[in-house]
Amino acid sequence: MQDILALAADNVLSPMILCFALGLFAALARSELTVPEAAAKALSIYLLFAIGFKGGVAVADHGVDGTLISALAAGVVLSFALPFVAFALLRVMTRLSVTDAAATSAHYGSISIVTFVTATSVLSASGIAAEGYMVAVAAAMEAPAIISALWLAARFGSGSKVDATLWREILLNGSIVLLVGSFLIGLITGAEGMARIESFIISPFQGVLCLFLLDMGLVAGRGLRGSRGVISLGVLAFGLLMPVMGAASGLAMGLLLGQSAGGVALFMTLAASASYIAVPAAMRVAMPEANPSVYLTLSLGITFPFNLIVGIPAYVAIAQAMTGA
Amino acid sequence: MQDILALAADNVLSPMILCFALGLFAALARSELTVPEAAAKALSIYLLFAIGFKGGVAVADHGVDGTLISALAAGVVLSFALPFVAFALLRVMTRLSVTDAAATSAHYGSISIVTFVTATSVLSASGIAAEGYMVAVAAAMEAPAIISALWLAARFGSGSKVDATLWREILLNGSIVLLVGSFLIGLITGAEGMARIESFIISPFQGVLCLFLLDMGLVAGRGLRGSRGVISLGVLAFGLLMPVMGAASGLAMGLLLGQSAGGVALFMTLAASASYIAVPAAMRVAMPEANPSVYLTLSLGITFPFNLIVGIPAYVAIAQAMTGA
Amino acid sequence: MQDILALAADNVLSPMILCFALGLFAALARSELTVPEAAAKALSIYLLFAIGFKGGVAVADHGVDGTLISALAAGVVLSFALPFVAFALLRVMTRLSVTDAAATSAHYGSISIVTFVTATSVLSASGIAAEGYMVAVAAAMEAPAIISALWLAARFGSGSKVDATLWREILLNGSIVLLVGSFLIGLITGAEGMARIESFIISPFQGVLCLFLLDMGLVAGRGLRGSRGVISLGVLAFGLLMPVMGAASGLAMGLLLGQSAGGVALFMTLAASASYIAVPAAMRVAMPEANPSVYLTLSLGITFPFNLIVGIPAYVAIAQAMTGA
Amino acid sequence: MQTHKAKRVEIIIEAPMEGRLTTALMKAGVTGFSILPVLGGSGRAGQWTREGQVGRSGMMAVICIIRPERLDTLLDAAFAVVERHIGVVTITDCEVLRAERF
Amino acid sequence: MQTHKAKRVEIIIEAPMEGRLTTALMKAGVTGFSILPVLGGSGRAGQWTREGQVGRSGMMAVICIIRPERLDTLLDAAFAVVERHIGVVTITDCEVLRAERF
Amino acid sequence: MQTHKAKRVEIIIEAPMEGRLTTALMKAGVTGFSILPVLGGSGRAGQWTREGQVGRSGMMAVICIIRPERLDTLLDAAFAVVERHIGVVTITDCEVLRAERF
Ligand SMILES: Nc1ncnc2c1ncn2[C@@H]1O[C@H](COP(=O)(O)O)[C@@H](O)[C@H]1O
Ligand SMILES: Nc1ncnc2c1ncn2[C@@H]1O[C@H](COP(=O)(O)O)[C@@H](O)[C@H]1O
Ligand SMILES: Nc1ncnc2c1ncn2[C@@H]1O[C@H](COP(=O)(O)O)[C@@H](O)[C@H]1O
Ligand code: NA
Ligand code: NA
Ligand code: NA
Repeated sequence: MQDILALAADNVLSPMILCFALGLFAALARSELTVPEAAAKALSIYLLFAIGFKGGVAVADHGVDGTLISALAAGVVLSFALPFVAFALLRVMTRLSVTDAAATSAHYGSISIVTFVTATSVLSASGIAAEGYMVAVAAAMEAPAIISALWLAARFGSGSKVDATLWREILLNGSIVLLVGSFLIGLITGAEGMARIESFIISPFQGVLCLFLLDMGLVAGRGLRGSRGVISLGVLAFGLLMPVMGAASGLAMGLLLGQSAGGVALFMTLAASASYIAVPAAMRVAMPEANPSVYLTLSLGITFPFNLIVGIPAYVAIAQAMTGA
Repeated sequence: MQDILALAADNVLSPMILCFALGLFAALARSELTVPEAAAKALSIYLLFAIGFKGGVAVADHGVDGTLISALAAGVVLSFALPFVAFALLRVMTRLSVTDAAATSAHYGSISIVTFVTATSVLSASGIAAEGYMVAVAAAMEAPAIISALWLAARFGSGSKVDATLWREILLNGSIVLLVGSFLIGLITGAEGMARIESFIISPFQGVLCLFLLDMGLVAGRGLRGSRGVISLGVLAFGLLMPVMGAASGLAMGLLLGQSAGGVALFMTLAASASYIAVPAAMRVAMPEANPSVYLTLSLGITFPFNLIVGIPAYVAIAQAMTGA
Repeated sequence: MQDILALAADNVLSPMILCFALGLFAALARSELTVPEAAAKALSIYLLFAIGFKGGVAVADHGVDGTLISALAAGVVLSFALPFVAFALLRVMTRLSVTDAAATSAHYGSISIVTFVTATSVLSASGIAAEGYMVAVAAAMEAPAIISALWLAARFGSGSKVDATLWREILLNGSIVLLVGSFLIGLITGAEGMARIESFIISPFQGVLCLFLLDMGLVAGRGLRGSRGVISLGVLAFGLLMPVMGAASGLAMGLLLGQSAGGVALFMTLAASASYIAVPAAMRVAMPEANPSVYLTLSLGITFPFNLIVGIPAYVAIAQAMTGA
Repeated sequence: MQTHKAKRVEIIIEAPMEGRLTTALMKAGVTGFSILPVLGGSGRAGQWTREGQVGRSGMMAVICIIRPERLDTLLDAAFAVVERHIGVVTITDCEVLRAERF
Repeated sequence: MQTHKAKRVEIIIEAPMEGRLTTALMKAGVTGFSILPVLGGSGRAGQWTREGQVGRSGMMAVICIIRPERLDTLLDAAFAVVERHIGVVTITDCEVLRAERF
Repeated sequence: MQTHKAKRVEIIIEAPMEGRLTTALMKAGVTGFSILPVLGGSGRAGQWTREGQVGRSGMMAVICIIRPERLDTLLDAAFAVVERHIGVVTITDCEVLRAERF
């Protein structure tokens, strides 16, 4: 426990988390500080490319061990299952409509890649290795939750239309394509490829993450400011409880698969995190009646900071304790 | 004197200054070369973050010596006082209206952070250390000049309205928040934080500054091309004389505070430089009748290049001579 | 021959080419992955600046040998001459109108700087040196082809108006100014300047090129998707034959000038490549009746990938064989 | 100068719906339109700016200049898409040069 | 398709004044508007482009679709803000779908 | 509030022609206009988006508010530029505040 607290304290005082806090503060204080949209998108392309490529190179180095396929399957199962947990909790804990609850549940089954990236950076700062293929698991967990949510919405009342176009948009969304693509490029080019672009994707990584989290803080803060009235106590409690439930499921899965401490921590992080890019866009198309303020405030304004500040260090410490590393 | 000239020659032939010159040339020759707005803003966020963070780490390393508070106070006093000097000179040397003169004077009391960044890069290239807290002084000097200018405008005739919103906008403008925020992050995370993001904020710094100054050259050049007719001989003379007056006050302050050669040089640079981001935006709101061509051409088209090419090397040399370093 | 294939295989499996392929795939699969316009432009500014600066420093280091002037002249001659070859081929091989054929021919006389940059990166990965002044040759080859094309259009029927403004736009287009400007800055500041910004322009270079080629793949793929019906078999064949003709002329010129293996390879690359930025913009103004789909699809959708994947490794191997290096 | 009567339709719609709207327009034979970015706004669902958007989706403005007699086809196609979605559709009378282009 | 008469007000204003304008509009009960970027322009104060702007402030276009009877409230609120500032206010007649939204 | 009749001219034109159009407008004495970005569109030459453009040139929208009596001068100047080029010119009746500015 003491270790967990020490690690957490360490994490909270890292430049990354402080940058996030600075962004939050600036937005809440209504400073006009902004990171241009194009710059933020460029930073996220860099982070996705770097993390995917590194994962691919790691798999090329160490070889694919037997857990790759089972980990992918486990991720898909989690992504399908978690929306049901989330939906049930939301119906019990809050007064959200079926539509809002279903739309929100899709977010929690899916994942936040920035949370994942931050976790990998905490792991690497602590010198803890993790399975390189976890980026592929991350990609695999983006979409299945949407199916569960649509089923929930249809089952409990509110209609929703999903056409082939939407499926293509979801499955080929930018971050999945970039993550999987750069993973494959890393896998193919291996150590040699890494040697050529190492000084681009390794050394500046943590610094880029700082600026990106600064922007995330700004966006989360602006979202929070605009959402007064939307967030009841029950909703807030859900936003803190659900990642814990997700992390517990991720822990179980990771241990079941016999992963390393790092892999288990990343599984917990993925399950605990909530989408705020791919799923919201899909929900605007498929369930336009659901209120975006609800699910965006929850996933970005509550769960994201929670995972960043409290969650990740705890998940890492727990994963270490449970795997005996 | 010879040393000053040698240093100046060295500075003028640095990649940074030549990039600025390239931008000026391209703009004056009406090339369509442009740095996209979002990219330029991203570069400036990088520079502000890096310079603030470095300053904070330096203070964390060396401890806060007694001059921090007095330096902040000195900066605020300078920022308040310089507009009066500028206003008087403008009324004597030029035919600008009271409004235009007052608005312009605010720019010269405030500071240009890019000029400051360039000075720190010249210092570090020459191996001269400076007080890390000077970035905090820079932030403190941004706003007070606006108060003096508004008082001058009110006192000598032209009305102006300043509401609470404007004060918040000025005090929480993007560059102040980012500079002070990253300074604090550097202060808190210290050498450990630096170790994590060093290869992002130290190594590429001078290269990024090159591209940023290229863009500044383009913007300054386009401004100059659009301002024919605005700039009389008197106005031009003011744009060259005022930074010298500022530098002299900065020199006095720095020596009075007993700062190092680097600190004195930075104080001179701050006092000599003129704002072209925060203050113009404030003036458009508070004194819309003032002609932006006048103050932008002066601060960006005349004083900025003057400081970059002639000023900074001179200030560094003089500071070294006067502190006996 | 075996060597050529080995090198080609090596090149095809480099992170750069795979990134290009990823972009192509994403666009053809209609993924919404995009690199923001401002980010792509910023990357290209970085690449142009870095390549120009490096060229200038190389010339400053090794001194200007006698071939500089003759190489520039040779480049200009090639740029003037190749449109005639292209025009003749197009009239024979395709049913394009005079206007379309003339407009297209201008693209093939001019050059693609990204193809050039990729070739320099392949050379440096293989440890093959090249004349630093080749960036100046690249700049010199951008414009002359336009004159030939306008003459062809006028001679064979379709009118076109070229005013002084257009000439200024062509000769001072962003990439020429940046390339020549940074070349001069490198030449002036030499090794000392390089030392200051090396970690910005050398280490991350290949990684930046990866992301830039990802975007090029996206743009090329989107262009190809939009151009169904435009590209007949004859047009396609031209897009593959013309770079070979260009490379052959480049080879002859390079050998005639007695250049190093690297220099010859770059000459081949320049002659083989086709413009897709400066010339299309000029053609929209001067020959608005020409169909942009034709020349853009050819230069960007066919010739660019061909050079990237097949051409460059072949040109390098041939240049090595022919210079006996 | 010779001008011709036309209608200017401006549809402000969420970015994720843009592709669906333009596809529907093309299907209805409306092949002329331009898309402009929207940086922010306010409506019944509250105020927003692109800077405060996750994924910076936001909204787009689609502008169609169309012959008066084709207006109804366009509105039907557009309405089918925006029906369940937020968004604003306005129609203005205008004149155009070079009517043969529409 | 059923349409309803409305007014389209377009206000081109300096970026630093945008927040003040939208606040004034909201205060006057005008809760529907969209903001579009302006890249450059020309007026009595000369020509400008965003690329040649320091801090790239420039101007913005605020578009409000409003019921005709509410036009005067809007114009009064807007005028109070733009009065001393540069900027252009234009009003066009238009039709809207789904009038219940305005 | 006192308003005055005016014309709103909207010219959608290729980016490389923008400078020529504004120069022609200035020469014809039209000194007031604003330029807005266009992200994509569709016309007789097919569909395009800025993201799929090489060099990301694309198109621009130039908006001029002008007194009715000066409309023909403007249209003549604009037409001379767009004549051989793709692009759309629309004219709408509007009202303006502060007519002395036009
Ligand atoms: N009356 C209006 N005038 C202009 N734009 C509007 C108006 N109403 C809504 N919008 C735009 O449409 C978006 C969604 O509106 P709403 O569905 O009312 O929340 C707003 O954020 C605005 O960008
Ligand atoms: N007649 C006009 N039509 C369209 N936009 C205009 C007009 N006049 C001014 N503007 C815009 O408003 C800005 C300021 O105008 P001004 O106050 O006349 O300098 C210009 O730079 C244009 O962007
Ligand atoms: N009817 C229209 N309404 C709005 N924009 C149009 C229209 N027709 C053409 N455009 C714009 O003008 C561009 C060129 O049109 P075109 O010359 O017909 O290919 C298109 O890509 C659109 O951006
Ligand atoms: Na999850
Ligand atoms: Na100053
Ligand atoms: Na060529």
